[in-house]
Amino acid sequence: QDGSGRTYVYASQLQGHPYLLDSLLGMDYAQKQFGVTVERIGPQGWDPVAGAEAVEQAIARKPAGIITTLWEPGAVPGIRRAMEQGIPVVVIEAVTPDDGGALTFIGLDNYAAGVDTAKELIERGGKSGSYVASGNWGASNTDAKFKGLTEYLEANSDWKLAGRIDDKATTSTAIDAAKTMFNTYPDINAVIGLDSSSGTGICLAAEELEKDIADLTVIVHDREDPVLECIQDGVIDASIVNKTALQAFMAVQMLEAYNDQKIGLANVPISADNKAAGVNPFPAQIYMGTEVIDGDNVDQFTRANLPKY
Amino acid sequence: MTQRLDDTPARKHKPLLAGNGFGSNILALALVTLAIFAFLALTRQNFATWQNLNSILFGVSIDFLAIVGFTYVMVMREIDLSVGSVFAFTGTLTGALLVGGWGFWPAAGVALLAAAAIGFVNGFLVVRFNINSLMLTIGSMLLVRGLSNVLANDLGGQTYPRAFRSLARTNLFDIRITIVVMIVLVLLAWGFQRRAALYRKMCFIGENVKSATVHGIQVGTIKILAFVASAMTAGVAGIFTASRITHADVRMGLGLEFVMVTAAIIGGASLYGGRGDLRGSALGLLLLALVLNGMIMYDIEPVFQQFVIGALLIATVAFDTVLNRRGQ
Amino acid sequence: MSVAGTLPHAQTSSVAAQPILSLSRVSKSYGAVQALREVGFDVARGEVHAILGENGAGKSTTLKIIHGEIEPDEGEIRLSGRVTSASDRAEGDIAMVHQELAVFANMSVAENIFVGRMPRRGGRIDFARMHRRAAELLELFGVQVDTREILGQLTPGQQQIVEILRAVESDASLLILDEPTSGLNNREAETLMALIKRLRESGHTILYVSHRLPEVLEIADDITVLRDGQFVETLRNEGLSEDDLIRRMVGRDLGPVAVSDLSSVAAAPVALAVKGMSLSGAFEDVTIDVRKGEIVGVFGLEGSGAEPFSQALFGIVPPTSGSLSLLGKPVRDVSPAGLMRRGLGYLNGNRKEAGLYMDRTIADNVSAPVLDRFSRLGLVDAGKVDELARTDIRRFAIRVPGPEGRPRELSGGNQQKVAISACLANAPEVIVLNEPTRGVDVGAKAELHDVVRNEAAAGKALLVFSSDLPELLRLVHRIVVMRSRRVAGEVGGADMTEAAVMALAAGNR
Amino acid sequence: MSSIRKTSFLRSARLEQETLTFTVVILLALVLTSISPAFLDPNNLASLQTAVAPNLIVALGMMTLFMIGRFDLSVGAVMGISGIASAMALDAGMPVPVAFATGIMTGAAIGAFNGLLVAYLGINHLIVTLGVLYMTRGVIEVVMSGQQLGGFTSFPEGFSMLGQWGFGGLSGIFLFSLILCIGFEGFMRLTLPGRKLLFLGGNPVAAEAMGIARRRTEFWCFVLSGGLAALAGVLMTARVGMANRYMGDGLEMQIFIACLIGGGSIAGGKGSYVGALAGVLFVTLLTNAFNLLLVPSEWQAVVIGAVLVLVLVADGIMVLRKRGRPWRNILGLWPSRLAT
Ligand SMILES: Nc1ncnc2c1ncn2[C@@H]1O[C@H](COP(=O)(O)OP(=O)(O)OP(=O)(O)O)[C@@H](O)[C@H]1O
Ligand SMILES: Nc1ncnc2c1ncn2[C@@H]1O[C@H](COP(=O)(O)OP(=O)(O)OP(=O)(O)O)[C@@H](O)[C@H]1O
Ligand SMILES: [Mg+2]
Ligand SMILES: [Mg+2]
Repeated sequence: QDGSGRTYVYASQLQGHPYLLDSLLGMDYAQKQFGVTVERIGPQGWDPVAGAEAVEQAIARKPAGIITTLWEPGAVPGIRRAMEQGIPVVVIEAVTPDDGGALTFIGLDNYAAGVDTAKELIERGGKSGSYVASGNWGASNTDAKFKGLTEYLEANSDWKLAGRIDDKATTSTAIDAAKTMFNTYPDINAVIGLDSSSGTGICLAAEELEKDIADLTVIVHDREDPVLECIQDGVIDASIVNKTALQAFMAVQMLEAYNDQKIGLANVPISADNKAAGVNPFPAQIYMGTEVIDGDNVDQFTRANLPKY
Repeated sequence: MTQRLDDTPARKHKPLLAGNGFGSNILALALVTLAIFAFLALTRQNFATWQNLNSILFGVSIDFLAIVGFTYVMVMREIDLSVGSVFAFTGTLTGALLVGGWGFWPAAGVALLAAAAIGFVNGFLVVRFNINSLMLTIGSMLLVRGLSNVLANDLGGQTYPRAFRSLARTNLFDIRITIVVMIVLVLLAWGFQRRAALYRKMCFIGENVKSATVHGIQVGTIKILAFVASAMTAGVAGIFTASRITHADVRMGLGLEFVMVTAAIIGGASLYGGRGDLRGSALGLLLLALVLNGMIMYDIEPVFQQFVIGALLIATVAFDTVLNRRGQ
Repeated sequence: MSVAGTLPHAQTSSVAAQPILSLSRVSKSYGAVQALREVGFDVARGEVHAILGENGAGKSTTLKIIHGEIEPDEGEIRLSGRVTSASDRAEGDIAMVHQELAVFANMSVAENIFVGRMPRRGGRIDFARMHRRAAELLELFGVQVDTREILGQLTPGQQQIVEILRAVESDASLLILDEPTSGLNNREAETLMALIKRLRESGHTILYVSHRLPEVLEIADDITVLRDGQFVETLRNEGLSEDDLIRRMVGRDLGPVAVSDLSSVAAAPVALAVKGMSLSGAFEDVTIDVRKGEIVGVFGLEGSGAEPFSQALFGIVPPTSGSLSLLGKPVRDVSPAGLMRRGLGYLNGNRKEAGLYMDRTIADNVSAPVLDRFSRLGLVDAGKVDELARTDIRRFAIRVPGPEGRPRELSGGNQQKVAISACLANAPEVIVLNEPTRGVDVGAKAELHDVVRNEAAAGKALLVFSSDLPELLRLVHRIVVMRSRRVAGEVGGADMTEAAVMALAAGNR
Repeated sequence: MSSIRKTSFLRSARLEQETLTFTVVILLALVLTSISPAFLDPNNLASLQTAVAPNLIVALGMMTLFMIGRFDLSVGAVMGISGIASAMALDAGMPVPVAFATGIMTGAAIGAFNGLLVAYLGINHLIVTLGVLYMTRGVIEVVMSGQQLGGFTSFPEGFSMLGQWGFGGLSGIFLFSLILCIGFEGFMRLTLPGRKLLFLGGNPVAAEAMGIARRRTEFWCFVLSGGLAALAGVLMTARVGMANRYMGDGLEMQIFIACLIGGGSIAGGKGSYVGALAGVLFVTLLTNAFNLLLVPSEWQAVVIGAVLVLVLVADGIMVLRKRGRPWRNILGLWPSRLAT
């Protein structure tokens, strides 16, 4: 607990989104471990403008560092401004091509996550069959995951895409879409859910249809509570999850390492003087890789069993 | 003259579904919906299955619950844009109370009372200070959405008790109860709009509120009741949806108000009041559901959906306006 | 007032002898109704020419035709000898003040006077000049308001003045004023007279319509009388009396016609008792009793408080104090619904604004007030509704195909009959009628008068508000006159004359 | 002449509500200054400017429509698609001015479509602009579905400058939006065409009788609204340096609310551009307060909603009073009861 007492700001939109709850959990853990404070500002829901404002106004608080997200580029000017003023910025979870010169991106390689999904599908559902993909189409992460998934399946299997359904990242929409999907493609062999609401939608749709999809291979993403329940019930075979808590923890850790002269990440001898040489001592990206939740380990992931800080 | 009067038929050429000049003529809409249905049924073998139709109806039946009060508010030349928020708030509140260990009925009861209170405030302010309801309910929409997000945040993604989920799945003669309710309500609405004094009063209010006043119709009371009804029906729908999605979702009911407007307008309601028909609103929702279902069945790029809905809305109203100049 | 020279000068033409305006054989019919039949008369340049006639005689129609707003069916209109089309005149050098207010409550007084013609310097409006000019014009009337005030804040009378000034400012050589004084109090009316005289001196020609005979006799050079849409004659205003004019307007001598004498009702119980009723800012301390079988008229010029009183009486804007009792029972809840349940009936003054549903069937219209009575368990008995509609159509001789007809397709007079049917549908014991024959032609008018008398004969108590004094004189037993928000007095029986009423209403003339 | 009661400037200029909002804004600013050192920090001020600028530009168009009794729900979507349009033009290698014009034209064209349907076909403006909102969003999705995350990126320097220039602590687009606002205010108050907007909104029938062309005016107001939304969209695209599908998402409601709080009314005949400024400032400062004071942002919507309701109730009461309704009739428990 004898930490630096530095203050960091987590400025981002979607502060209230369940998907990011373990991000927050990771931050709480980091606060405890490093004895730092992480202030959280930004809108509850999806609001790019307010998200961008949050980053820019975070700078005014003169924090030791800023952690943010880039689902869309609104915050890029803010990040650029912060870096210009020597406030280190770390992007987590999602990043745009131009990251405004942030020190690093810590999070998921969505393309790779898609590939992992494909591997999981092949391992659990065999090398061939037809499948449907549910996602929040148009959203970058869905698109990238889908790319990884399809390209890997193309190259390594005979899985055929029967169709796509749009869940608009809204549970009730996801349920209705998934029901239509089950009705439209009665004889598919697998369902893939790429968005955090997809899994809930697919599972609840099956429940509502009183359709036994145990023989279907259902691979989804993320760990909304309903999804975990569905894994416990054996409706969903597996969920591919990002190590969200870790990305948040590492964001704080990296910033501490950068600020704390005793650790001295800033001065790793890449050059005589990194600052002068304009060397960024951080790795460009830090990918979390994915974990697989299935019936065997699901209990370790349920919120109830997670520690609080 | 007397002679001529007596042999004029009581009602000349009354359209089949039109009721007696009240409600609106939903025949055209019914035919369009039927046509789309037939088209899908003929071209997609998986469309006309019991499973699929049941799913479509179930989805529609829940939104339908929310549009009941909304439609009759529109009949009176008012509008309630807070339905989406009230829908989310009531559902989330019920869930939160259940998570807090309450029994279902107390929880749902309290949530519905809260909804009724919101509706009452909307109606009361509109009537007493004659505030434009479009502007006012944008305010309450924001306010209530905020409250509902506060709740959702507290819950932090927790799932509601399993028992609660069975609510939406309750069956009556092995049909989802909401579907049964919808059918019953549509039949009731039919009678209500044909015969009920209350509905006629609503139409008169919508047609010319000053005339209604000098004819001794209790404009204020009826309007307030309608707003309360609008909030409560939205609330009921919200509770069913909450039971369906099993956990607090911040995006619940987002933009629902505009889906409602679209459906109601397609269903024959008018922003200029005096018209509006629950049967039509139901058909409107069904039409939208069929279109979406069809687009999935045809595996059409999902992102086209919004475009189609928008075009549908404008086309309908343009058609209606140009036909019987109900413009300014 | 030191405003000589502030008035614009019309360019006087060389041929002063030639009439500036001459109508010949002008006819106009609105569907069933012949509003004007072969009307023809001349208006001499630089004079004040009054047009007199009963309501519905065709005055406004004539003026609108001259102003070029509506095409006549036949006939020609010459300006300074030149035959003109409606569009010529609309473009031309004619300004008109309409009977109905057409003002912008959200704009300043000055802007209302200048609307489209604000003085400009460069691209911008020259506000200094506009307000200076507006102030001068208001000063003519001694209207004590800032020209920057929002018009909505002014009294109806002041608003009317602003509209008059709009026409004056337009500096047209032919000025048309359709009942400009209806909204004015005495002083304002006098000022208008003075202004009109000065306009005449400065070479303008004024066409003037008013129901106030004294002021017509005061300012008019020539007086044209219309009756039932026909030209009666044009008189030189020399040694004429009001009676001369009335006789020509009405075409017959008026006594209180067919009115049962007061003695019969004197004994009858009081059906409507209003005591010391006030609505702050609108009217004060009004006390009126109406007995069963009695027809009481309420007359007041615009701004007298008569109109708000009639509305307060029915709870449209509930009164702030006073007491009200119907059929001997005191009433506390002064709301339209509550009062109707206790047997009060109300006819609104403007049927288009309130009283009709233009796009609903006659059956719907007449049944609207009695839906509850016609329903069991909240369900309407369509048979009864249809029956009511048919009986009303017969009873009031409404010219309409059947119960399915809609007011929008009806003539004004028939619309009025529908509105009255709705008002009487509930068989009220006490009936408040506002302008019962507004915009109704002579034939329909007589029918409606009979309806009123029959109700009275049937022992109902009626309170009739009308701006149409001749009508009141013919219709009612006695007239309560309101002036400046209070009851100014009451006339009845023999001394119920236009002059007596006007004296009370306009304040000693 | 005897003395005439002077009308207060605020009343004759119809700036009562605007003044109130401005006062609240200033109070809010003072409070923030005193309790949060970060408020006056250049970064915060910069952020406020860039937050206000686009919303103000869009609000100018919305307020113009409010004045004539109309509104436009499609502004957010128009903002988005215009940014994308200019980005695509750049992508296709067109010079900056052409790309800029392309964006504006796109918006103006959509505005013209709205205007056509509302003014000339007489279709209700809520329906039209709502439908156009859906359709435009749909088009955006279709156009962008091929695109990488963040949509179009890497614009020529000249284009980015459009959104990024400025001097001292002042952001260029903020200054620009202010000047625009003042320009519009001047137009509305000082020129005849400007006043005609208010005549039209105040009494359409009489206005038409006085020879004011209702339909044409309405049409051009919608074109203006579309064009301004487009302008904001292009500038924001230039500032962020990327055109993406989320720009202007849900903006219409924020603008709508800002205009209402700033003294506009969808009834027409009322409102001013400084009012739009006041409204936008209020909403922006409120967001800022939540960020600076670390108040959980879910309460923000509650506050704004409550403020809006209060504003409307206050306005409603004022109107009733002006119509001469006695207090007990407005606020009384039983307005229709006769006191005995
Ligand atoms: N727009 C109209 N449509 C149908 N009939 C009309 C219309 N305007 C006037 N009339 C009819 O034409 C006749 C003359 O109307 P007009 O308004 O000229 O009378 P007026 O002399 O002005 O009456 P008042 O003294 O009440 O103003 C009336 O019978 C009226 O009902
Ligand atoms: N909008 C309309 N659609 C169809 N018919 C109409 C319409 N307006 C008037 N009419 C017909 O023309 C006839 C005359 O109507 P109009 O209103 O012009 O006369 P009016 O002067 O108002 O009659 P009144 O003297 O009774 O007020 C009516 O009997 C009606 O049948
Ligand atoms: Mg007239
Ligand atoms: Mg008429």
